[in-house]
Amino acid sequence: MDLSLETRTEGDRTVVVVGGEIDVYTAPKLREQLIDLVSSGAYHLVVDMESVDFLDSTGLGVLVGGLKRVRAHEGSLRLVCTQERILKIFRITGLTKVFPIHATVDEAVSATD
Amino acid sequence: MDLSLETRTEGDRTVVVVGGEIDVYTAPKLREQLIDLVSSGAYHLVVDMESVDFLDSTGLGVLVGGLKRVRAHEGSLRLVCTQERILKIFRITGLTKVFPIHATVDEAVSATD
Amino acid sequence: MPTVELSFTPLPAHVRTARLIASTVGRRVGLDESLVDEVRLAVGEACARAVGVQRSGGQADDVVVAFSDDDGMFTVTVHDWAGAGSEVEMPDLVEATEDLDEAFHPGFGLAVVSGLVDDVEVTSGEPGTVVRMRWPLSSSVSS
Amino acid sequence: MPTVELSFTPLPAHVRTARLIASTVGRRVGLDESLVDEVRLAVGEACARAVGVQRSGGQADDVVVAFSDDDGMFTVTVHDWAGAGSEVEMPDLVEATEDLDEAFHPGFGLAVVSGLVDDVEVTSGEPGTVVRMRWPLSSSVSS
Ligand SMILES: Nc1ncnc2c1ncn2[C@@H]1O[C@H](COP(=O)(O)OP(=O)(O)O)[C@@H](O)[C@H]1O
Ligand SMILES: Nc1ncnc2c1ncn2[C@@H]1O[C@H](COP(=O)(O)OP(=O)(O)O)[C@@H](O)[C@H]1O
Repeated sequence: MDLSLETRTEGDRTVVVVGGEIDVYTAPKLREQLIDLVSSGAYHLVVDMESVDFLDSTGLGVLVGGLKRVRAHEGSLRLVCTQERILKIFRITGLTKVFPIHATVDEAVSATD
Repeated sequence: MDLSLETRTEGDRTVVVVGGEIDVYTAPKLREQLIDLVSSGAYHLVVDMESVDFLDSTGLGVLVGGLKRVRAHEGSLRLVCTQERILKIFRITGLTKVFPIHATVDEAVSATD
Repeated sequence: MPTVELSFTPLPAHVRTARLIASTVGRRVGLDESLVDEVRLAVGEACARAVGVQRSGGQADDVVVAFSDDDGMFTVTVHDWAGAGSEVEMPDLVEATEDLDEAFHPGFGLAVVSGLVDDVEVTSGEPGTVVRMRWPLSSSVSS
Repeated sequence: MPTVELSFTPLPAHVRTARLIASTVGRRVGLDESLVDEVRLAVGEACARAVGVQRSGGQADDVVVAFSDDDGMFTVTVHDWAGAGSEVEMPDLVEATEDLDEAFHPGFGLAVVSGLVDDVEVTSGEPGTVVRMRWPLSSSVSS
């Protein structure tokens, strides 16, 4: 399955809804999307991963890259994910300590910590 | 997907409902079923192929083998199939001239030609 | 140079794997969806035949399937190592039917292949038979 | 002797094919369903790494993935030909994060592999790196 990307604004946050597989083949598309958003001034991103079927380390690398970019502008990058198989990959790599991970988009959008 | 087989009797006919893939890997199972039926005295067979997703030449070979067996007992082997992709394989191999092919199980069960 | 090459011990279960790969790789190189089914069936037939001739000859070497896309064509070749003499005739199936048993018959699958695929070439010799099939690609999505 | 062997030109699209084959072959040899996801991810990571190191080294030879089941184990090896010196350290990712860019980083994928898979062995040298992963089979359905 291929990657799908949808973007919408909620207040000062930009929500990116990702679906399908984020892997070595599709990750460049997600990277472009994140770069475009930051270039256009969106520094507070919420990436909704609830419809992601597959995530590999290339995908993780793109998310980490996105985090670096928004941080350069005092921004934030929050993830929405409750899928155990996806969360496991963040845990294995220690990235649960790097990304704020929320159970719902609402929670992520209203988070300020 | 694997092969599924179900057998029932309708009058003097025995209907074998086949589902899934009939290929080099699963065809032996269908062959056994046909041999068992003929051994137990069922010589008028209707093979319902409407739920078959895939058929290869090994599957054709098993059907031809079944036909030979029932013919040895003055029996019949009729097929039920309306799927174009499956019919195509019978046409390519000229087997449409060998097997009576019906659009419904009812038609096959009542056929006497 | 083949884009993807698969080799497998001559077992029926692996023919299914080869079919699955044929449709996946075919789609990926941009094969028209209407041809995917044909490719899957044809590759399966060629592999089933290769598995069959190697098993009946007691030849345990891996069957090799190579997929490539060049010059707007998707090419699949299936190699067996059963030596020259593994039958490659394509029988007239309608004529043959009365004699035909469900026993393995290598020509049967090739007849299906040649009936399905417009561009097919079968070369028999040492170390075995090569079945080469080609399909046109409507577009080159990726390679 | 490998049951199924796949080789492919080092392109990201083929990593997906390798993943698909990993889960198909794994299921076929009787891998527990709960492990299929892990195998798919681990094989994908190892292949993505191999594709990455070969591409960055300009090495166009085929990446080779071999699947076999022996002695109740499902073994997958992934070979690249990038030569000795293609990094194989598995970085502490939490420490590394501040420096980490989305740029290709071969150690990242291996860290995921070693975190996921209990039985993994990475051998680096000439002509390249071999990642060998093994999983127990609950049953031997077919081979
Ligand atoms: N030849 C094939 N064509 C399409 N899908 C396949 C093929 N082989 C395997 N698969 C996929 O792999 C999955 C596992 O196959 P499996 O159910 O283990 O087959 P079997 O029961 O014959 O061993 C199937 O659900 C199917 O989606
Ligand atoms: N790595 C994979 N894992 C599972 N399924 C796959 C994989 N690669 C391909 N497929 C199957 O092959 C089909 C065709 O893939 P495709 O849509 O062409 O991918 P893409 O759009 O990335 O080229 C998909 O629908 C999917 O079922």
